[in-house]
Amino acid sequence: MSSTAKAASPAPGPRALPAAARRAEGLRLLLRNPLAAVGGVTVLLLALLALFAPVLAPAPGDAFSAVHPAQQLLPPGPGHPFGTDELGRDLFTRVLYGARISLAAGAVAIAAALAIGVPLGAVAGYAGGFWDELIMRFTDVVLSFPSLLLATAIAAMLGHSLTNAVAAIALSWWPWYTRIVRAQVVSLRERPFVEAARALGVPGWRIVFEHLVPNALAPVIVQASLDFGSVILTLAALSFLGIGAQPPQPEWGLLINTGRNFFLTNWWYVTFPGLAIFLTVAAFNLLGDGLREILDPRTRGRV
Amino acid sequence: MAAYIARRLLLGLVVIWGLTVVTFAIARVAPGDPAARWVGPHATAEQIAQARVELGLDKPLYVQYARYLGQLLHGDLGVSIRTHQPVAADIRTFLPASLELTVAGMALAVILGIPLGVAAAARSGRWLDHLTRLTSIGGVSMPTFWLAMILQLVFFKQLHLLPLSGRIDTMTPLLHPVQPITGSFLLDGLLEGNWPVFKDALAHLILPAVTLAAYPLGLIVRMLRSSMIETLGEDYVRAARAAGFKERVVVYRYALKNAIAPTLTVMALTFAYSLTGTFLIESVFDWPGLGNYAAEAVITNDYPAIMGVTIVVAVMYVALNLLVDVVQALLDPRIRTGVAS
Amino acid sequence: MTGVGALQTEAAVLEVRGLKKHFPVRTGLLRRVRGWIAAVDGVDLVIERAGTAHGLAGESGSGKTTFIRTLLGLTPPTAGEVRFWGRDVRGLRGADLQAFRRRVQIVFQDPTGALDPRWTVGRAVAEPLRVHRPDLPEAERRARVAELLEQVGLLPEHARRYPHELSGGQRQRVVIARALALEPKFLVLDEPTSALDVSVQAQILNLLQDLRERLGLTYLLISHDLAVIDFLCERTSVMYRGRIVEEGPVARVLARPAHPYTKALIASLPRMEAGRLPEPQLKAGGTAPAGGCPLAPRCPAAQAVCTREDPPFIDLGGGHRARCHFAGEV
Amino acid sequence: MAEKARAADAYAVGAREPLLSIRDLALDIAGPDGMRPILRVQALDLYPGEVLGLVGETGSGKTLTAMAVVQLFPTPHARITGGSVRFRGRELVGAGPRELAAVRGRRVGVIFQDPSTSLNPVFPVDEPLIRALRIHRGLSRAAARAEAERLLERVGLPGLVGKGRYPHELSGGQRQRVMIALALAGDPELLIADEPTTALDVTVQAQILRLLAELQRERRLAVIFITHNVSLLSGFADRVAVMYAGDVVECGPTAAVLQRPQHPYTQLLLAAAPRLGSGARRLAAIEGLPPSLRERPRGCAFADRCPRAAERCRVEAPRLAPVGEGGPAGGGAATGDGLAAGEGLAAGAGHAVACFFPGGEAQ
Amino acid sequence: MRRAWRIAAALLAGAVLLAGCGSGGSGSAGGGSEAQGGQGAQGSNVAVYAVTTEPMIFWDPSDGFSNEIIAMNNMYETLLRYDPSTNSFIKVLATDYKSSPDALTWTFTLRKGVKFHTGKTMTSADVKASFERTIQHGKGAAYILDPIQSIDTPDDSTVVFHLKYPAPMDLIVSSPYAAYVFDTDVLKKNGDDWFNQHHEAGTGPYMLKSWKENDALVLEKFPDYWGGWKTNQFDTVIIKPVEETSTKMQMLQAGQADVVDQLPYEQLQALQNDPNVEIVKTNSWQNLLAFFNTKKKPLDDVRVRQALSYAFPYQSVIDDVMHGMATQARGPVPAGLWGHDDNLFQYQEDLEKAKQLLDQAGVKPGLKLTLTYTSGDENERRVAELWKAELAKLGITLDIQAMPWDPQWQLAKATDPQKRQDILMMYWWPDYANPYSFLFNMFHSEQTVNFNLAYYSNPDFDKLIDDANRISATDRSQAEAKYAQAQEILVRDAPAVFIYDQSYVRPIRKSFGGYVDNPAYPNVVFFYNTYRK
Repeated sequence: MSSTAKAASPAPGPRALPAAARRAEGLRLLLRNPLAAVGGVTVLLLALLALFAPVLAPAPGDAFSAVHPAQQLLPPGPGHPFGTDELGRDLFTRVLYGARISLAAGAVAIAAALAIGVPLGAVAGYAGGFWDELIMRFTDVVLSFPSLLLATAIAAMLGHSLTNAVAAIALSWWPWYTRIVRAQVVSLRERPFVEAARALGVPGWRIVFEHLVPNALAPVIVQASLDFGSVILTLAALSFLGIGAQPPQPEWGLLINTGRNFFLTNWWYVTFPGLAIFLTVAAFNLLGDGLREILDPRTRGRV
Repeated sequence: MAAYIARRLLLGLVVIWGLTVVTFAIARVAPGDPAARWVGPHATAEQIAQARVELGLDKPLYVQYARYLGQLLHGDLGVSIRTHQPVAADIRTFLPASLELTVAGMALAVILGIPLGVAAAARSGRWLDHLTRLTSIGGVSMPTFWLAMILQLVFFKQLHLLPLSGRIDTMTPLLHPVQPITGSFLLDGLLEGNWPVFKDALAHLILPAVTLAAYPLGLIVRMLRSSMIETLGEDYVRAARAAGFKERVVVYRYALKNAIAPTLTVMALTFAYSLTGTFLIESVFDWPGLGNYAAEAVITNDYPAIMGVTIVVAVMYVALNLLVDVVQALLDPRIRTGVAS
Repeated sequence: MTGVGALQTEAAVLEVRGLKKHFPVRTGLLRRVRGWIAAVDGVDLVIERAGTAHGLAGESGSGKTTFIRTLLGLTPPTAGEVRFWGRDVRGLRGADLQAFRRRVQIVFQDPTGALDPRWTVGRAVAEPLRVHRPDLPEAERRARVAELLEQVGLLPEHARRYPHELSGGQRQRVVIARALALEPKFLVLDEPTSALDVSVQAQILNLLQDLRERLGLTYLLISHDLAVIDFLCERTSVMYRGRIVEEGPVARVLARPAHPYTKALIASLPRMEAGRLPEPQLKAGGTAPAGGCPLAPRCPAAQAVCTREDPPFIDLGGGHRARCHFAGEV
Repeated sequence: MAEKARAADAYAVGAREPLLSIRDLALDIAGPDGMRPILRVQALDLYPGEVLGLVGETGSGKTLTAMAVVQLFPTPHARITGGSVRFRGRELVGAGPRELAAVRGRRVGVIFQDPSTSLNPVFPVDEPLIRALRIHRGLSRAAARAEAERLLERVGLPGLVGKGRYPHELSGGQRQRVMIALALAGDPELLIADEPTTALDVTVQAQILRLLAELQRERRLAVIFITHNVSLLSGFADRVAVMYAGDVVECGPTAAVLQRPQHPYTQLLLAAAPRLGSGARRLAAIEGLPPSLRERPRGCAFADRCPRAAERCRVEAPRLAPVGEGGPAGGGAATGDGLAAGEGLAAGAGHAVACFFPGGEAQ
Repeated sequence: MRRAWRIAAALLAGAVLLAGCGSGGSGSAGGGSEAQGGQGAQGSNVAVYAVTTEPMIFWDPSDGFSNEIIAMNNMYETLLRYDPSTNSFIKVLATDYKSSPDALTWTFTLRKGVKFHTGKTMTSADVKASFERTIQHGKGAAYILDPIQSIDTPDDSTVVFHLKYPAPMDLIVSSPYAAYVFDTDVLKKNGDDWFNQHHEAGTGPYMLKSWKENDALVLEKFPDYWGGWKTNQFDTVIIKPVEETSTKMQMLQAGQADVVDQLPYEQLQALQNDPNVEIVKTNSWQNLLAFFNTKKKPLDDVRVRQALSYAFPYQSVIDDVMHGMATQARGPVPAGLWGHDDNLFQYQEDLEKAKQLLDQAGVKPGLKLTLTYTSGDENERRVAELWKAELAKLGITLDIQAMPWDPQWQLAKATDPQKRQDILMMYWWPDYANPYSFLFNMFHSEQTVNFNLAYYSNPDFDKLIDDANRISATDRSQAEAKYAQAQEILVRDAPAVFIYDQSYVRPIRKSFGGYVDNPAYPNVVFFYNTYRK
C-alpha cells in the first residue's frame, strides 16, 4: 500500500501557483511584453480620458451644441491645443469626447457581434451535421462581403446614424466569432476531456457550456481585443463616408470628413482626430497581440 | 485535385447564390419606393403604379427574386438612380482604374511584406523584429483616408514631390495622346512607349498605392511573421538545420513554403479589403474608380449601384478565394491528395 | 439502479459479440461514400469474472480506440453487440444509460488531455458527482472529493490545483480519482501509462493493482506494452487490424504464443537482460489480401493458404486460442 | 576553477582521444522571468565508433545535452551559458555559425523523435536528401540522385527517388528511414538519435533499431542514442549514461550499468519497468518528483527521493567518480567525492557514479 | 535574407527615383503657382472647367434636368437666352420674335445658315420637331412647355407657338432645360435612344469629342458654328468632375483648371493671395430655406414658427458660414429675379421675442425638433449647427440628421405627417426665370406632397400666385404686385425660414477672359464667349 499511503507531495516550483497568483502572473507577463504593456496602458489611459472628458475638456459645450463663430479655424495654441474647427469649436474637446463615442461604440459593436456569433458557433460546432452546414454556409456568405462593404450597405439601408453604423458593424462582424468558436468547439469536441465527460454521462448542454464554451473563449477574447481596433477603424470609415455619426457628434471619422475640406490650408483639423484614431487602434492592436502571446503558448516568450 | 477544385467551385457557387439572396433582401428592405424612384420626381400615381407592374414589383417575392437572379445572370445589375446609366456599364467604366490602384497597392504590400515578415520572424525578438512589428501595427491601425491626407500634406504640400491627386494631369494625355489599349494610362503609356504619360501616371499612382498598401502590408507582415515563427519552431526546420543547410535555404525554401499558406488567405482577404479600401481613398485622391463611384452611391442611397458593386466585389472575392485554395493545394500535397482539407 | 440492478449475476461481466465498426470513406465532389474502413472487424471478447483484469494488446491502427468508444456507447457499432452484466449497451437510454455510466468508467491514455485545463482538480473530480448525485450536499461532495484524492495518493489540497500545476503522474491520479467517483465496477484503462515516464508508470501501475484488489474492480486494459499487460492482467487478447488474433491466459500467451503476430510482438519487445537487440520478425507494410489472413503479407510463416483463406480460431486448450491456420502446430 | 580544470584533465586521460567531450556544460532557458538553469553536465565523453546510450526521464536534459553538439535545441530559448563541448578537439561552445555549419550534417547527423513532424510536409522526401548530398559531398545533380537512390535503398526504401513522394504518403517507419538516410547523407562520424523509435510501434521499433545497429557497424559511426527506455540499449549501446535533473548521475559500460547499477536512481529506474514474465505483483516506484530546476537543491538532486539519502547528500553535491575496478556495487573507491579525491578514471570508459553512497540494492 | 533586403531596397529606391522623374517630367507636382504661372491650358488653347460632380447625367436634350446643362448649353442652343442683368433677351437661334397681345401666339424668326453638328442645316421643322419630341417625352423639365397647344412652321425660318393659356414664351424658350433645338433626323436613323448612347446633335459652338464617366468630358470647337471663330477662342473645352475641393484648388493654382464651380470659403481665402487667380462673385437665384412641418405640433402654431424664425442666426450664417458669399433672403424669391420684393418683411434674430412667442404658444423648454438636410452639404450642416446652438439657448434641442436627398425626400413625403421631419433644409433655384417656379413649387397647396415640404396650404396665397402667373406674360408689373402680396402672406405665416440668397463665387484663372456668370443658367460657362488672355 505504499504508493497510496504515501501521498505524493504537491509539486513545488513554478507550476504550482494558486489561481490568484496565476492571474498576477498573467498581468506580469503582460507587463513584461513591452509592446503589449504600452498598448494596455494606452487603452487604460484612453478609457480614463474618455471617462473624465467633462472634467478634462477646456470647453465641454463644444462637444455638443456650442459654436463660437468668431474663433473659426484657429491653429493650435495655448487656449486650443488642437486648434479650432470651422465653427470655432475647440478641437481638443471634440477629440476628447470622440474617445467616448469610439470606445463605447466599439464595445457595443463587439458585444453585439459576440452575442450573435458565439452561440451560433457553439451550436454549429457541437451539433454538427445539418445545423453546422447551414450556419457555416450562411457565415461564408456574410464573410464573402468585404466587411466594410457589407457594413456600408447595411448602414445605407438602415439610414445614416451612429447607432445604425454600430448595428451594421455588428451584423457584418459576428461571422468571425462564429468561425473561431466553431473551430475551437470542433477541436475541443474531440479532446479527451470532452470524451471523458461524455463517458461520465455529463449531458450535452453541460458539456457545451461548462467545457466547450469556456475553453473556446480565450481565442475569442484575443480576437475581440484585436477587433476592437478594427471596429473603431470601420466606424470611423463609415462616418468618414457620411453614413455613420451625424453632426455635431464629435466622432473622429466625422471630424476628419469635415476637416478634409480644410486639410491643405488648416492641417490641424484632420491631423489630431486621425492621430487619435491611430493611437487608439494601435493600442488595441498591441494589447491584442500581447494577449495572444500570453494566451497562446506557441508564441509565448517570443516577445 | 480536380475533385478538390470542383468541390471548392461548388461551394463558391453556393456562396454566390447566398450573396444574391442577401443583396436582394437588402434591396427590398431598403427604404423608399423603387417604382417611384424609377419614374422620377414629377410622376403621377398612375405612372408609379405602371412602373410597379413594369418592374414586376407587384409579383410575389419569389417571382421578383427569380427575375432579379435572371437579370444578374445576364449581367444586368439594374440602372443607377444617380447616374442613370446601367450599373453594369458604370462598373465596367470604373473598375479598371480601381483594379490598377488595388493591384499596385497589393503588389507593393506583397513585395515589401514577404521579406519583412520573414526577416522579422527570423530575427524574432531583435530590433529589426520590433521595428517591423511596430510598422506593421502602424499599418493596420492607420485610418487609410487619414493616411491619404497626411501623405498629401507631406509629399504634395510640404515637399512638392508628388502630385496631389487624380490619375493623370488633365493636360498630359492631350499633349501626348494615348491610344487606349488597356484603359490604364500607366500600362498604355508603357506599351506605347509614351514616357511622359507613363511617368505622369506613375507619379499619380504612388501616393494612392502607398496609402492602399499600408493596411495589407501590416497584415501580411504580421501574419507571415507569426506563421513563420511557428514554422521555424517545427521539427522539420530543425531537421533541415541539422542536415547542414544554409540558413537562407532553411528559411526561404523550407520554412517559407509552409508558412506562406495562411498568409495567402490573408492576401486574398486584403485584396478584397483593398478594393473596398478604395471607397475611402479614391475620393481623397480623386481617383476615377469604383470606390469613388460606390462612395457616391452610398451617400446618395443609390441602391442598384451599391448592390451592383457589392455583388461584383463579393464575386471577385469568392473567385480569389478559390484561386487561393488552388494555390494552396499546389503548395501543399496534403491538400492535393485530400489528407487534410 | 433499476437498469443494471436487474443484472444477471450469472452473466459475464462483459460480453462482446461480433462487434464491427466501419467508417465510410468519402471522396469526390459530393463526398459520396466510396468505401468503408473496418476499424473494428468482428471482435468477440468475454470477461467472465468480476475482479479480474483483461488485457488487450495491439499496435497503432489495430482499432483499439474505436473498440473502446464502441464499447462505452460513445459511438454506435455497425454490427454486433456489447453486453455488460448481460445487458446490451446499445439499447440503454435515460436512467439506464446513466446507471451504466456509473458502473463503467474509463481512464484515458493522455492525462493532460483528459482534464479540462480550466477546471480545478476538485471540480474535475466532483463533476461525476454533480451529474449523477446532484442532491449531494456541497460539504459531503467536498469530503468525497478529498477521500477520492487520498485514495489515489494525492492530498486534499490538490483539489485547488489546476491540471497544469501537476505532474503527469499526478494528473493521471486525478483522472483515476474521477473515474472512481461513482464507485464503478468496471474500468476501461486505455494505455493508462504510455504517456508517463517509467518511474511514474510504476507508481500508477501499483496504484491500479491496489485499487483493483481493494475495490474489486474489473479491468479491461488496453496497451501496446505486453509487459504492462503481464503485470496487471490474468487474461489477454491480441488485436491486429480490427480483429482479435489470439487470446488466453497472459502467462500462456506470453510463454507459448500461437499466432505469428503475437510472436513478433513478443520478439520485438526490448529486454534489458537480453544483451541483444530485439528481433524484428514481421516484414514492413503490404496490403492484406481480400479474403485471406490480414497478416499474410507481413507474416514470416505465411503459406499459400494464408492469402486465400481467412483462418478460423483454433482452440489450444486452457482458454487459449489463436486465429491462425498453423496455430496448432509448433 | 583550477580544481575543475584539473579534474577535466584527469578525466581526459585515456588511451584514445574522445570524439566528443563535454565538460561542465551549463545550459539555461530564457523564460518570461529570466534565465532558468536546465543543464549542469559535469562530464560526458564519446569515443569514435562508440554507441552511447543516454538515458533519462522526461526533463532530465538528455536531449539538450546531446543537441549541444550541433546547438539545435527544441526550444529557441535555450542558451549555453558555460562549460565546454569539444568535438574532434574543437571547441563548439561559442562557435560561430560557420563552424557550426561545418559540423551539422557533415560531421554530425541527427535523427529526431517524431518522423511525422521532422520531414517537411510540402517537399518530396528525396528533395532534402539530394540537396544534402550535393552540398556535403559536392555531387552533381545526377550523381546526387543516384547516391540518394542508393542510400534510400540501404535504409530499406528502394525506388523512392524522383517519384515525388511526400512524407504523408509514407508510414511512420518509412519516414524514420528517410530521416536516417538524410542524417547519413553527409557521411558523418557522429549520429545523434533522439528517441528515434519512441513514436513507432514495437514491431517497427525493432526494425529501426536493427537498421541503426547495422549502419553503425558498417560505417563505424559513433552514436548517441537518447532514450527513456533502458531496455532498448541492451545489445546496442557500448556505454550508458544515466541523466537525472540535468546531469549525468551514472555512466559506464552497458552491462555494468544495467546489471550492477550503483546510483540509487539508476537502481530504482531499472526496477521500475515491468518485465515480461517476472510475475512481480509490485513495481519499484520512485516517489516524489524531480526537483524544480529553478531552485536546484544545494546537495544531491536526488536526495529528496532517495531511500539512502543522508545528511551529507542534502548539503553537498556529489561529483561523478569512478566505481572500483570491477568491484561490486557499494564496494571500493567510489565515494562521491569525485575526482578531486585524486582518483583517475581509467580510459574514461569506466563505470562512474555521482553518489556518496553508491552500490547497494534499491530494493 | 540579405538578398531579400537588397531587392526591397532596390524597389524602394526605384519608386523614389520614379517619383522624382514623375514630378520633374510632367511638372504636375508642386502646389505653388510660381512654377508654371499661367501655362497649362494656355499653350494648347484648351479651357478646363472643374466641377464638383459628374456633368453628364442625362444625355437626351429633351430629358435633361440636371447637371448636364453645364455641358449642354455649349453643345446645344435655345432660340433665346435671357440676360437677367438687363432683363433682356439675347438672340441665339432666333433673330427676332413677337407675341400677340393676349400672349397666346408667339412667332419666332430663325437665324439662317445654322448648322447642326450632324452637318444638316437647321430649319423651322427641326425646331418644331425638337419641341414636340420634348413635349411628347414629358420627362425632366418638359412641363414648362405645358402651355404650348401647337406649333406651326409657315416657312423654313418661321416658327409659331399657339398656347393654351397666356405664358411668357420668351422666358420659356430661354430655359436651360427642355428648350434645346436639335437634329431629330439622326434619331430616325439611329433610334430614339441614340442620345443616351452618349451622342449629341446640337448646333452649339462645341461638339462632343470624348467622354469618360467621372473622368472628363471633352468638347471641341464646331468649325461650322454660325457665329464663326476668332483665334483666341478655345479649341477644346474639358469639363472635369473633381469632387475634392483641395484638388480643385490645386488645379486652379497650377493652371490645370481655368474655372472652378465652387470652393469653400477657407480655400477662397487662400486663393485671394494668388496673383494668377481672380474670384468672380455674382448673385445667384439659388436660395436656402428651412421648411417647418406645419402639419405637426407644435409647428402647426404660427407663433412657434415665427419664434423659430426669430431664433435663427441670420447674420452669423452670412458672416461665419457664407463669409459674405450670400445675403439674407427676403422672402422666397431671390434678389435679382423679377418678382422679388425689396420691401418685404425680414426676420432678424431676436431671442427675446422668440421666447415671448414661445411662451404665448405655451411651448416649454425641452422641446425636441428634428432637422434633415442633404448629406454632404457642408453649408447646410454648418447652418444647422449654428441654429442648433441658438435654439439650445431657448431650451430647444435640434436633432440634426444628414440624409441623402432621396430618403430625405421620401421621409418628407411620408403619408403620416407625424412621421415626417420637423424641419427640412433645401435649396431652390428656378427652372427658368420665373418667380412662379419658387412660389408654386414650394408653397402652393398640393394634393400629394411634392416640393411643398412645409405642407403649407393657403387658398388666398394659391389664388394670388396663380393669377399672377396667368397675367405675367401680358402685364408683368401687375403680376409682380400680386407676387408681392402673396409673399407678404407667406412671410407672416412663416412656413419656412428664408435663410439666404446665395452668391456664385467662381475662382477663375486671370488668363481666362470673357467670363460672365448668368444666374439664369446656373453653373453654366458659355465657353464661346471666353478666350485666352
